[in-house]
Amino acid sequence: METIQPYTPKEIMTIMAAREIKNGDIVFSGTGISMLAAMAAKNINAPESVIFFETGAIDSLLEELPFAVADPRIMYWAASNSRLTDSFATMQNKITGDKVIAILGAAQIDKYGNLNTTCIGDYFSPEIRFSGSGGGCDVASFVPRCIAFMQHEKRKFVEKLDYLTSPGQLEGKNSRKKAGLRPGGVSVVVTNMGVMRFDKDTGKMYLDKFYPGITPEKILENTEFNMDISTATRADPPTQTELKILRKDCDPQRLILG
Amino acid sequence: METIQPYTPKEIMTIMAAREIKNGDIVFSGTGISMLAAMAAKNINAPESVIFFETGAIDSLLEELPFAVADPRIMYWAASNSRLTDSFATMQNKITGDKVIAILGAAQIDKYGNLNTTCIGDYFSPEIRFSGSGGGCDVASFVPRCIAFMQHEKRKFVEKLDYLTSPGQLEGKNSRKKAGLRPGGVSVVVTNMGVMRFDKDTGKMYLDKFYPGITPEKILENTEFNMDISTATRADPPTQTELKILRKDCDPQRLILG
Amino acid sequence: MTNSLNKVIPLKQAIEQYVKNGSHISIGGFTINRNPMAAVYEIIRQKINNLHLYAHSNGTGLDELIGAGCVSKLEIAYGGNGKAAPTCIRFAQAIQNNEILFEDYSNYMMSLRFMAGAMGLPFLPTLSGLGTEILTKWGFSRAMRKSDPKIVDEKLIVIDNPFGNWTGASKVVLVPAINPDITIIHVQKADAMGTCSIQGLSFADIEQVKASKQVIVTCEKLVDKEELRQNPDLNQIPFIHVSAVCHVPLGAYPTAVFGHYDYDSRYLRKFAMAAKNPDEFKKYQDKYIYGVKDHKGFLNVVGQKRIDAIKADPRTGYAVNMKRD
Amino acid sequence: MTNSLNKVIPLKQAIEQYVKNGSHISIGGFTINRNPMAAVYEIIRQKINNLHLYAHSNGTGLDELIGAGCVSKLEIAYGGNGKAAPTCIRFAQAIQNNEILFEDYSNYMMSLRFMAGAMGLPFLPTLSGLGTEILTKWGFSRAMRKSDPKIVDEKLIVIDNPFGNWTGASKVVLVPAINPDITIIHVQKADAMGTCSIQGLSFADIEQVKASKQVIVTCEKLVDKEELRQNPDLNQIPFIHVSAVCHVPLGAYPTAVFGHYDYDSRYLRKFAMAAKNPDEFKKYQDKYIYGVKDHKGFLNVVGQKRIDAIKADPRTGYAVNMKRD
Repeated sequence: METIQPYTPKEIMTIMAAREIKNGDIVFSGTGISMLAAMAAKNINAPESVIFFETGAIDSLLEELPFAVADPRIMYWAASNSRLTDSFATMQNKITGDKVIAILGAAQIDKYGNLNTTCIGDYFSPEIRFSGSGGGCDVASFVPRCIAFMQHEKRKFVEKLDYLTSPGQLEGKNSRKKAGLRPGGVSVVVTNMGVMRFDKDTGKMYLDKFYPGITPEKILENTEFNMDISTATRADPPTQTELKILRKDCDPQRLILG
Repeated sequence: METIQPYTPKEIMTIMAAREIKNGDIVFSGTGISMLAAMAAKNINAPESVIFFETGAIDSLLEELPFAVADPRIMYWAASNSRLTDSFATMQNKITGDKVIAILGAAQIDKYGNLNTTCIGDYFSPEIRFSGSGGGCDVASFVPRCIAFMQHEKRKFVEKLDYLTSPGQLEGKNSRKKAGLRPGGVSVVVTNMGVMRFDKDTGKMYLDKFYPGITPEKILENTEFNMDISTATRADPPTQTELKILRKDCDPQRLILG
Repeated sequence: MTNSLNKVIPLKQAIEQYVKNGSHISIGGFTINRNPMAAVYEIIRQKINNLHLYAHSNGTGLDELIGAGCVSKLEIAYGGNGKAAPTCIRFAQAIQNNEILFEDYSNYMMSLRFMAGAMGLPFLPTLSGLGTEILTKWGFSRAMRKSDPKIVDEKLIVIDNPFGNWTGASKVVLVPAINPDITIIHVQKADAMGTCSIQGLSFADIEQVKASKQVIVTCEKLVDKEELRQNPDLNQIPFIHVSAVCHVPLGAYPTAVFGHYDYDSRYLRKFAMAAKNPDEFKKYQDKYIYGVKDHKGFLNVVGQKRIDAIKADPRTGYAVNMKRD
Repeated sequence: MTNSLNKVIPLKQAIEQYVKNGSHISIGGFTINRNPMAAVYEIIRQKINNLHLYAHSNGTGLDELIGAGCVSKLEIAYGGNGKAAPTCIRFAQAIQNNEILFEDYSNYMMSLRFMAGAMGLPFLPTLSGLGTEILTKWGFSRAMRKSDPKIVDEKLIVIDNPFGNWTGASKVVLVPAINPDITIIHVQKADAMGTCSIQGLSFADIEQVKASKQVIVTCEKLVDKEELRQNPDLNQIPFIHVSAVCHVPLGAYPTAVFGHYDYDSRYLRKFAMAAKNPDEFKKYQDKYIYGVKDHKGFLNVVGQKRIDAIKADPRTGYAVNMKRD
């Protein structure tokens, strides 16, 4: 029997991601929970962080939650409205790119933090076709820190991706560097069960934090590949302050929190 | 004894250049006499031609003559104010670039229409240093037709340039193509004595027109290299209509005509 | 692509004139924003087929064109359509059912490919995609590429940085230019010569236009030249790039036009629901596309109520407190 | 390069903090327009030397910096200053007298080099310059390049088009990126965070800013954030690129600022006349630069009469019927 949690899985995921965002970071955000994490960080722990969209808007005033990165809601009161070529250049350029932290989703992730957002099954004749890279491959190529949001399921934490859309540590060790990529890619994975990071030397995913009520073993059961859980500790649950700000200031209508 | 001419050398040069501009052309223009030629064409023979500056202004309303391609006078009432990277891309792009006719000046020209706007003497330790390429090299690389405005003097029409800044036909024949350049470069030279063009096969300059009162021989005397004058004919002098429009509508204060 | 003073023609005529079976085409906008939908529906009505479509993230327009069977080849970064369809449904089905040839890129790669085309270059470099299957999985075979002069011989090329380690890059990916036969965009304002002013994000519209051999602009407002000349800084597209101008109010509906109207989330959901089922989708198309004469007829079927519901607030540029479901 | 809410500091302090002996620097504007002259004069007053200057066509600012002996290395496309000096006089003399190391490019090449820097790329391609001496005459020797990690190993590289004959290009020139230590621009409007709005042509300012490790913005008007946020489409530079903001009215004088004031052709001619003669030039500098404390002091010496004479007409953005000689 688990204790009744004063927060939902979506809420703890949002707070865990928000804590990764530092003051002054430029937060590359999609929609849904990633947007909420960016807003939570700005309201809680990183007031001088800046929300940034691949479509070219920087520091928009989000009076309403956007439902897409091309939602007209992101064009209002921005510092600048530009275009795709400018926004990706901002990340490809190390001067600004090194300050970017991205929040990404995926259908599959492997032990090196590579992501698949393209298809399940054969690329040319897939069982399920997804939307494709969008800006995911670009961001994962360019910026030093990416948060991946995932549901923790065996079919999503896989030994081998059906398609490698966005680069993490590729085949581990120095393979990312050998391919010609900068240090970067997914640096932290936030799921409904815990928080995973990557070993600096091997590039392999390890369990850093498990949520209250979740055991490292349960996380392993939901992961197809083997993962080091030896250094994992229990996550500090969301504080009352964090939850209050998240609920009252970031998504009062629970459009995303549900 | 020469007959009294009803026009000045500057006026005939301007009209000769204006006649090269076709309706619908995009006229890449500098300042001074090149600007005046563009304005004359627009007012006389090419009403739908468009004046265009390397600094990024297109179809500006020139209520006053600009003294530089960054003069604020070109920013007024333009179709678009953009930037250097956009303006050169407009010429590098064949779709628009093929409609561009450029007007250039130079310190030296050779028999293949290559231009020097960099220096007299050794490049590293010159007797005279000029401004340098600016956009000249770019335009001469990209667009199919360029008008060169020159004073016809032996030290300007030289056997060998002190520095090759902007490409014409390079060493003639197919050398421009071999270097990787598109067809283009200086296609016509307008001087105070006549109009020169380039042989399609050899790439060599020949005399096309000599002005009333000027002989082909006099032009040769003022040209260091040998030039075919065998097909030259006398230029049709500026008409009364052309002169009237030039004087009344294009430079009523004679800022450039002097 | 002319400098004539008046390029205004009816949309039907513009599509007939510039979009042909087999044309290489791109459309403006991004997912649920500023897609040239009136033009898309007209292409579908004219039953133009075998299109080669270049897309970064053109959502609604892309899925309608694919759903209507107009597209046979697709180069794409992202096929999603906001909340209604995180993956475009007809797009996914066309791939799952092997109905189209397709090739995947990233959004930056596709944007750069248009930019290379706009700059008159054969390629541009990027640091994106090294080590991924975007580089290694080609949707168009080498043989097909060789046989079709309109398709570049190689998908992407990786080279060592020719300037040594300059800027810290050891390798770069070269992405080949795209020069579509025709690009269609929808803008807030254009004049009769074709100068355009886009309000809000321009996505990759500017690059797509400049890369394209012919360009159709549909506009919310057809304005006097004088109105645009008063602020040249806001005119991202000068007339020299434009072939035809069509005045089509609500021409991006059901996608959004900043400052004018929001996306119609209800319509998009209806489209997504219908897209899941072939019979429903046929009914949807018969009612909204084939059953009407033009965009006005389409908007009549949609009804004034929906148009009113999405009207933009002048302060924010979108429909404040609109019910979005 | 921070996201702090207030980056406003005095110009003197900004120059002290960001411009060092030996800095690699670029300045905004073009010939006689929007050069950051207040900053240029402050650099001269602070006797900063050994600068490595990257210029496309920065006329007035360039010639003052060279004339004052601040520059030891120069990469440049064009050294001209409008009617007053078709070739910048101190620039020409410095080269003729072997006083500086210099290397020639074209305007597009220099703009692309900043653009490559802004895009985070090691290089960009162009079709410009094939067959010219811009490619073959290097101002910086191979040995010097090798020994200085801040200078790229090769000036320009020509490669065969790796995509065969795609777009009709057989060869391309690769131009290496520039990432200056510091770029200084002057704009019409900025807010305290550093978001900037440039009115009229932006020349290569945006690329220069984004390519640069540190950026100083001087502005005609320091405005509230709210004023800029009302029209994000007019803000070409978001604050994330900016290190310091200095409020310096008339900060581009004697060059023009569209919508505010024209160039002062009389001052420019006086400067050109003085530049021809070392004694006259020393007198000029003593009076206008070294003899004053700051830009306000400089403007006092210039006198209100000249300031009034160049005031822009609100309709056209320049001084209508101004006597230009």
